[in-house]
Amino acid sequence: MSDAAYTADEMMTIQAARMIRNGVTLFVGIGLPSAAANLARLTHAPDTVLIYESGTIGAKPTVLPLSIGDGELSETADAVVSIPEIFSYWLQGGRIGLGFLGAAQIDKFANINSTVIGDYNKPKVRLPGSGGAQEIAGFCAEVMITLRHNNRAFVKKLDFLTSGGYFEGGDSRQKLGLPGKGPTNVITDLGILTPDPVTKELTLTSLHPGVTVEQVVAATGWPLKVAAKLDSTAAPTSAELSVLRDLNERTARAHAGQA
Amino acid sequence: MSDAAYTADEMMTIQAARMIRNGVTLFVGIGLPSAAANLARLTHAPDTVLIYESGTIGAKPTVLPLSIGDGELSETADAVVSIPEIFSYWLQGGRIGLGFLGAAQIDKFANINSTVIGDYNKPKVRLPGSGGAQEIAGFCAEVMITLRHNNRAFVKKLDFLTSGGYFEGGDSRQKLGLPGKGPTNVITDLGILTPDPVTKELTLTSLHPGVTVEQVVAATGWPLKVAAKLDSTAAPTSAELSVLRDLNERTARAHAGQA
Amino acid sequence: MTPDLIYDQLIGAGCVKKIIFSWGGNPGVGSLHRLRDAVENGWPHPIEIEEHAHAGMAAAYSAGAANLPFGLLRGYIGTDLVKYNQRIKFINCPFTGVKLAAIPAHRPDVTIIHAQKADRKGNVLMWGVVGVQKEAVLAAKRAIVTVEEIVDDLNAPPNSVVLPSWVLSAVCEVKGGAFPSYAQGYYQRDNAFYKAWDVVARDRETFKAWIDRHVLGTKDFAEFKRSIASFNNEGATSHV
Amino acid sequence: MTPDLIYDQLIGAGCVKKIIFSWGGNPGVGSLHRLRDAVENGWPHPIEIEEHAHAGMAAAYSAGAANLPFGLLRGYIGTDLVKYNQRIKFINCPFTGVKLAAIPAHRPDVTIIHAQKADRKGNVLMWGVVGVQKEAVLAAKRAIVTVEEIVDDLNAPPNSVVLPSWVLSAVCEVKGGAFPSYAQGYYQRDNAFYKAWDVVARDRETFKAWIDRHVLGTKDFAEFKRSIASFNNEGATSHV
Repeated sequence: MSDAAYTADEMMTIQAARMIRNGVTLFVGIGLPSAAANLARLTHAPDTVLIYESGTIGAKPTVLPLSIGDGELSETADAVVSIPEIFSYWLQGGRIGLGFLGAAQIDKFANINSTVIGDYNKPKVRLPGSGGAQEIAGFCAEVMITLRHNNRAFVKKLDFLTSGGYFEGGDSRQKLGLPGKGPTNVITDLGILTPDPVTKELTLTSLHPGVTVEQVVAATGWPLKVAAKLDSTAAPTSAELSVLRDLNERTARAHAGQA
Repeated sequence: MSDAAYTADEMMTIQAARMIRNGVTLFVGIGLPSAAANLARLTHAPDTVLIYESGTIGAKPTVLPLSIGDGELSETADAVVSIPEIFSYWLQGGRIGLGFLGAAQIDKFANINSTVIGDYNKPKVRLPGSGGAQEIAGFCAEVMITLRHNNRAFVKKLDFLTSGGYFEGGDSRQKLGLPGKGPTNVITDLGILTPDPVTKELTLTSLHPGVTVEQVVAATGWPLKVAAKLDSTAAPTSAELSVLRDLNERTARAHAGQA
Repeated sequence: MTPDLIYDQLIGAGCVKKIIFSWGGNPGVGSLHRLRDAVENGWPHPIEIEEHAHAGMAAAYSAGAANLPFGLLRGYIGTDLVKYNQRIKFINCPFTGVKLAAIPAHRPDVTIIHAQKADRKGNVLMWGVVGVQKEAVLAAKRAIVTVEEIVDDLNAPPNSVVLPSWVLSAVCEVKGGAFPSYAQGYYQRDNAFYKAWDVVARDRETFKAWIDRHVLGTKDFAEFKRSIASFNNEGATSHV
Repeated sequence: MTPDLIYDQLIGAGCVKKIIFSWGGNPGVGSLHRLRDAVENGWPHPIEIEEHAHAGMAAAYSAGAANLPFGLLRGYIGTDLVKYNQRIKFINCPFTGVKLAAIPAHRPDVTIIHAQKADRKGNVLMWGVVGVQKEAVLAAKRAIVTVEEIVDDLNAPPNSVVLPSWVLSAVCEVKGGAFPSYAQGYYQRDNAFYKAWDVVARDRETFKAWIDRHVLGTKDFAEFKRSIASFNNEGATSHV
């Protein structure tokens, strides 16, 4: 435990990292998921197998990649395979333990939107789109989602369902035949949400230090369910903060190295 | 031209080799096809690309492989790919100019049997089966078949249709949707048969030296069509014979090297 | 799959009628602003989009390479993409009844890729993150490969990714041709340029000035690279 | 796909109930006589056969590795195999109507392959003719890999065929384990043994004597190899 000052993003990244079990095979996107995955690898989970959708299996980057195509990933990987292979034999093949996604919008059944804000054919904001997210959400044994908690992101109705969580809730995911369990944790800068075992509705189960239930409810675009017994997320330790900041600094130096 | 003594098998192999155009991509089976293909490569067709179904592309063996898995093939190849890839991206992909097959039985529409003699469920002789032959026959732009000419091989009705030539003749091959042109030459130890342009029935178009039409007709299990204008196959030259015999001797020495 | 900055440049320059893609961002940075401007505002003109997920694109390229009419995958089930992309259909497994997605094969008229080495015969060797490049080449009617260097002998390790010359239409030596991306074993990804591009592309006028000066205003790739080098030295934000 | 001599030995020894294959011969030599005897005469007992073409087997392994219920290919059309193998069906492309073959995915209970190297963590490297081994491993419920040697560092070239330890159930060092086939970089295929096998396997009694002496009569692989070495020295035809 530490009383060091830290940002809400650091809290979110560190908590996401903590939830990665050592040895898990982890399909990871760029950005916060990649930072959390590498933080886990550099702290309590050294045997975590990082898989990037560019086809790098067992990547051990010393700095965070800016893109999934960074040379850093293939040079440190146990194996590098083609894109058709990583999606068919590895992801669809059911070999990945944990998928790690960000999102622009999320609904109460942990379905996510990373495609458009507004109407698909006349969007207010055109986002990058699915990439590998649909299949990560569908085929990893388990999925973890991280995003900043606010009303624009936590919405009553998605503008577009890019990647399925629990769809209409209950057993609707299984009925569609998706093999993975679905999202088991949503980690935000305010707390942790987990799906109700039966209804699959996201429920606030842990608050980050200094955050109130009211704050989280206000930042959520639907009437948020709150667990009867609410946990308190442990504050980042100074060890965690120091490893994360070192990683981010190394990364910033490396990415500024050119142009 | 040469008056050197030669065997009927040598004539067949040498004639098959002659019909390989320089630069063609050639999907080749073990045995006589492999001998002819390599003879061609060592004589008039040095740029022929030899592809074996084990996944070796551009193999340049110095001795004939005993099996398609021989190390000789992969060590001399331009590229070695997996079995699923060689069959999907390369053969089915329509990239192979010429396929080269042997057979146990052939019918008048150049359909071949390499599966069983007798009934499939209670065979008199169980042969090895299709291997890659079905797809070679289906997808190469053109197919060449070599086998010894006799009544047991050239039959009225196949015991089993392993690989399609012209099926029922006429346009029946195109109707089935097979992209390749089908067998364009059948080279035996007696002569050369080519399909009629319209009916697709195999027609004797060339006689090897010293062979009579009567001999070929007698060795064929159906009433054989004979071309009005019959060619005479040129006898093996001493150069051809010498390259082929060197290759066979090198191969025999290499294969006896162990055990 | 992932339109990189080159697509943003082509779109902004008005050269694109339609894009087929599965992830349209500036990797690690954010938006492709020219793509967004075209889709959101129809500038410089509206473009048609055919959108997939990565797995669907990969399956469609593989199908193209394999001369299959469609690619088969689990995926797309329950998502909104199927409402907007009519080229995603579903079929049932004839053995199990399981519902699977089918995507028509990609068969590009031309595929252009960049690789590391070619030999003098035109056989090409690539390594590292090879992506879907082999499939894109084999699926195409014609394929052009630019390489970092042409060598006497590829010295290809066993089972490496080699494209024989006879599946290619042209091989050209273009040193630095992956810019601003990287060529493993030759140079790193120019991550700073990707970040700088965000500033250039965000604004129509800044973009136009950039493309006029560095692309339309240069006569070949060598001059483009010299022009870009001065751009980099001056700094992205201070200069177009 | 191609049952090698090991299958002939297993079949002759009565250990096989069913084989699934696409080419059942002694490569470059001729017949697998024990396979023939089982199929033609039911000796030592009848075996069930499920027969494919190579492309169908490859597609079925790939489908298994990819967790698809079936493999899709052009092929089998107009051939007699479809009359005897009920596991070959046809479907129509939902876009073009083209008729394509569908084969249920292979999902072996156990796959056993031989590769060249493993590191101490159990990551496996293979090279050369890799065949369908990767797919067979990834399609299987459990996979066992024997290797020529276990090393500190695989020193795998880029994009080589590596199976990470976490997809494998067991990795065992068995030098010479590919016998009578070869391990590229270690030893050649024992082509003479393949030829000698033709003589051994042609006759039931000769086969039984061989398997009694060299397989059932030896306690492990090392002893089997010593026993085989004496067999080779004495000559295949003079001795069982």
